[in-house]
Amino acid sequence: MSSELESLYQEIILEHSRYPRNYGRLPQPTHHAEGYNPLCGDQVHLTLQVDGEAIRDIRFEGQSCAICKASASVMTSLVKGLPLSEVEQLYEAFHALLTAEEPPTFSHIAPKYQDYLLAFGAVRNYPMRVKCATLPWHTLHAALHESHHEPVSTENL
Amino acid sequence: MSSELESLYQEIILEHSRYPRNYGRLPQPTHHAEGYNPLCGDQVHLTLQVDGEAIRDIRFEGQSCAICKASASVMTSLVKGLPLSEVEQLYEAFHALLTAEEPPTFSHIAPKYQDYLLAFGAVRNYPMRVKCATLPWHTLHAALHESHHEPVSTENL
Amino acid sequence: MNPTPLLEKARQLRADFPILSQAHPSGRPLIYFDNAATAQKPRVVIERLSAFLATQNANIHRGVHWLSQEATHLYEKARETVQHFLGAASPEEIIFVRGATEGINLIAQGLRRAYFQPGDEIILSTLEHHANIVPWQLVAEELPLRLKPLPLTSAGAVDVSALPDFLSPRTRLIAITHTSNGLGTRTPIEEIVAFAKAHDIPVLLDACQSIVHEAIDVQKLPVDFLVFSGHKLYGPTGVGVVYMRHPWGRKLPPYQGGGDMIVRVTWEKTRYAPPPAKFEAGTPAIAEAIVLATAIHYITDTVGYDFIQAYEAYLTDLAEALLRDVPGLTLYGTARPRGPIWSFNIEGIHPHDLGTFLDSWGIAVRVGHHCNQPLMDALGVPATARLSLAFYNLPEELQTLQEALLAAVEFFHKPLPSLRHE
Amino acid sequence: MNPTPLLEKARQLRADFPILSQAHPSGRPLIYFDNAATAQKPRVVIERLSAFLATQNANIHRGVHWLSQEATHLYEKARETVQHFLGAASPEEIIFVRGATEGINLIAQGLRRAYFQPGDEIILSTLEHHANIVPWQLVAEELPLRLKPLPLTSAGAVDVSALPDFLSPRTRLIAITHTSNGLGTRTPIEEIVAFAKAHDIPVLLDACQSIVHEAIDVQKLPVDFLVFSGHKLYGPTGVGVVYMRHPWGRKLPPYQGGGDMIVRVTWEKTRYAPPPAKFEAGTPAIAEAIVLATAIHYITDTVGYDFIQAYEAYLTDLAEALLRDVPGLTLYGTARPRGPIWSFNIEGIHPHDLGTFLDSWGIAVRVGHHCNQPLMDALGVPATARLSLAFYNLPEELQTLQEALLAAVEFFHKPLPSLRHE
Ligand SMILES: Cc1ncc(COP(=O)(O)O)c(C=O)c1O
Ligand SMILES: Cc1ncc(COP(=O)(O)O)c(C=O)c1O
Repeated sequence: MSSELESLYQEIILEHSRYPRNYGRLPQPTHHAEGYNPLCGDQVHLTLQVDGEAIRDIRFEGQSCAICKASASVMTSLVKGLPLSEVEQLYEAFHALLTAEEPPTFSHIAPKYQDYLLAFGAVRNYPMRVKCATLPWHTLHAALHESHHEPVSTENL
Repeated sequence: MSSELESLYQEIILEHSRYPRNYGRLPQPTHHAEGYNPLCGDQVHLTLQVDGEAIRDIRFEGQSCAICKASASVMTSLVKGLPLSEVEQLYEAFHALLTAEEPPTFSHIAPKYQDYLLAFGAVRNYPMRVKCATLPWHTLHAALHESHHEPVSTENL
Repeated sequence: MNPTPLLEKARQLRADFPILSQAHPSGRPLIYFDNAATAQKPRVVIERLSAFLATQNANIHRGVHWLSQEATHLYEKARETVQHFLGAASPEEIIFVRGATEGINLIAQGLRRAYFQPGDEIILSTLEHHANIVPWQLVAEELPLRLKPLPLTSAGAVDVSALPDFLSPRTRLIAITHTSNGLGTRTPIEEIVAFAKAHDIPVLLDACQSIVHEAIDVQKLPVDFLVFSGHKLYGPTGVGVVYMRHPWGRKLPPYQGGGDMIVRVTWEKTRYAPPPAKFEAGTPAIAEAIVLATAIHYITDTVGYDFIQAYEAYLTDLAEALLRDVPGLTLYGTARPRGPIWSFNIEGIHPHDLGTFLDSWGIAVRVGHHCNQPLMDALGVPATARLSLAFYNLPEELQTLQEALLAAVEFFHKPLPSLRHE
Repeated sequence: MNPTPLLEKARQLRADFPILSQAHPSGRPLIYFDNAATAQKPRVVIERLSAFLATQNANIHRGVHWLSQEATHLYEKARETVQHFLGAASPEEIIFVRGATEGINLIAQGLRRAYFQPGDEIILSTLEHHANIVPWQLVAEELPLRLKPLPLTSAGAVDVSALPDFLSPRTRLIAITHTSNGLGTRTPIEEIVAFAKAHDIPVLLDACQSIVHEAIDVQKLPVDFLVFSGHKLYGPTGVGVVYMRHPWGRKLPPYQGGGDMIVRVTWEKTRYAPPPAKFEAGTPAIAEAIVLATAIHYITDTVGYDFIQAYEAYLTDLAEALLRDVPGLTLYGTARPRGPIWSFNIEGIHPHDLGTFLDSWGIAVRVGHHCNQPLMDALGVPATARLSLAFYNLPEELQTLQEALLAAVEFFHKPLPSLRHE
């Protein structure tokens, strides 16, 4: 087994993809969005309960690869209960982790989140898989910030 | 001066292109056709007086290169007064001279015509010029055999 | 069948493909099983392309100078090579395009302007590539038209028995794939063409995936239109072919406007050239068309369709046996006859993850929907992994694939230390 | 100006072009003066193409395997190279097509479906290439549209003073050539763009013949659409570029349907991808696009537009002086600024004969209408001979051209022994 592959599919990722948290749909969401990666067929559907300035509850559903599913599972776990401003910070940190020229240091992110985010660090070495990991986050961003009818596609991003 | 070029532009050809015979238009033609080579802009307009089974009179007009003009001049000179069956024979002989795998022997063509036809023999070594020499002949063929409104184009041939 | 002579020839031919002797970044040998996406190029093709550019390059059709005459001659000879390759009646029936996709769009737009009436119907099939769906949808949006996809048998072949039910007085075209790029199953095209002829309906054949595995003769298989892509036939990218049976080329209007497709342009009125020039506006992919002819000669003369058929039949049996031995593996579409292309999934492993896993073994397979979303919908899966072979693939590569698949099962199903479930 | 350093650099660069060191079949050195038809390829371009095919070839966008990732990366990097070359705001504005002809057709069909109304007007010019006439005529046939060609000045430049008269409330596009492929004259495009902006009319620029001689920055010259062909810019055939300023790419519908230009295909409804994917259906000219980037780097980094401008200005003065010395020679279109392209005729010699004559001297010029029939009609000639230079042409080649032209005058005007006039 290549050790590169072990670092891509870390146990956190395999575990979350096998036993996804927050899987399903909220019955009466205040926000929702659908994300789609036309290249591989990954699909994520998010439903949220946003109350005042924080995400009270969140669920995801959809067919997707292990990276995408684990990312959605970890993301929903992290943002549930979080103020929107912190959600935005995590979104940016995650995006930078996978795509920035220099990976970020995460010094401003609470340590309890860091391990979860960093588990996805090796994805940056697999350019065709970056979109798998970022799709849930883009979809979350769209659910919170856009009032559109078309699903988010990673092609738009 | 390259001797190849001398054999392409034989004196018969230069002379006929400089002093074309049968240049102009018949006032009341029984047949006419227009030929056009879109690649170089050569244009030939033929007017004929066909009476019974022979070409009584023929004129050509048009802007064209030396090869095409000489070919039209020689052709009109040769076919004027000729029975249609012999015209057909000359048409085929000329075509074969320029395009057949093996150039024809012309044994069945009256000797008085042979020099004129053979003057165009070197054109076969200039593939892009073959259409210049054959355009008047194709146009003649079209005038006699087709009842169409579109001009002949060497692209159709 | 004794495979030894076949194997020897395959090994020899493989040496013609420089890319195949390269190592994968993992250090393992490269195993290229993505042939249905694009084929690798033999040395003769690569060298012919260089030679043309280094010694013969010129624009065509409009020059009396030496290089231009040579290039024109080579380009038109390439057209004749394709003509003879397909058994077409004349070079006029051969149009060079970018690829099958452009080819179908060219035909679709021509039919839109000169043939279809609003409300007309086209019969297609469930296994069409997007290239044989979306161009018709674009036309349908303007006219409208109705698209009727034939269903599949449970083994993944086009179900021709449905054809009479699909026929209506408005049926004006059957546009269908010869061999499925997703499943590898081969459409019973002979029956379809006979049916179409009996009802005077023209047929468009998408031969992208068939012509790389079998010879096609448009006299024996009298379709009206046929398309294929050069890059899948061991030739360059940027070139493909439309076969357009006479007199369709006379009836259809031009596709693109520009140089070379005209007889006379004035601001008031423009007269178009006859086919094939009519359909080849502007400077075509000159070098690519010329080198496509080299690729065709390589396939017909050096490789030979007899060899391709025999050797690929051997690989096909082997591949299916090896795949069937992998626990949890589902093969989609097992009908025969077929080309050496298979879609499959392994239980509990998303094809995307499988693709990355196999890549770490140096194995290139395609994963995704293969431009076959309606087929994926019909199969009820979002994506599959696809194995597609060429005559340069070797049995030991298939063995390695099986090993890797077994390793993938182990890797993705390995027991995990219990993490806290937050 | 001291031309010596320029000449030294030109001689060095010339060595990069293998085809130029070849002898013509006549035994004379090949003199290639048909650069406006297509440019020759430097060794780096030929070698990059071979290297891609021999070591990196794969289909793009849909693979997670190594080769496919690499090829995708290279293809998208080529798009970024073109983006920076043109100063475009984002790679989304860059669409790969077969060439300028397809580019204009793509834009014309998009505008037909989403922008033009029957009766709308397009302003063009008398010197347009057929590629910027016939696509509009095809659209005009369906809608209809009115095409209004601006006249030329007596020196052969587009007469911009006519612009206000040509404007009407129905004017919806100005589609115009930057540098004439027939005459070499450069359109005062800055004025035209300013006029168009003031009247809110989009501009399409045919940059085929300008971009090979001068740098273009779409921020400084804010056109809406721009097209050029790779093969004229020292790159491969089969690839060209459309620059489509944001948000036109969002507004226009797709051109061709097929793989890669979709987000989701179902039989009922298909959603298209955003630009540039929306306009690139099917497998593109992958190798060619990647190698076009190599050609662009060669031009901008190795040759340099400063050098091109300075050296070609020197050749321009020389060429005009030499041509003017040939008795009976008429130069059409002498306006400046210009590119190093000239149309001319010699009294009593048809250009077609002149072309054959020059070819026997090893000299390649183009003769004919140059896909400029409306321009030829305006000049009142059926055809011309055309000299077009590149930075690898040398002054001694121009001297030889003059010698050959003088010999042609002698040959075609030689006294003939009197033949019997039958
Ligand atoms: C000014 C101009 N526009 C358009 C074209 C068409 O280019 P292509 O034939 O490469 O599509 C050309 C080249 O012939 C040209 O010179
Ligand atoms: C069956 C089939 N049709 C059409 C196409 C489209 O070919 P291209 O992308 O070369 O235009 C493909 C290849 O992807 C194919 O497999």
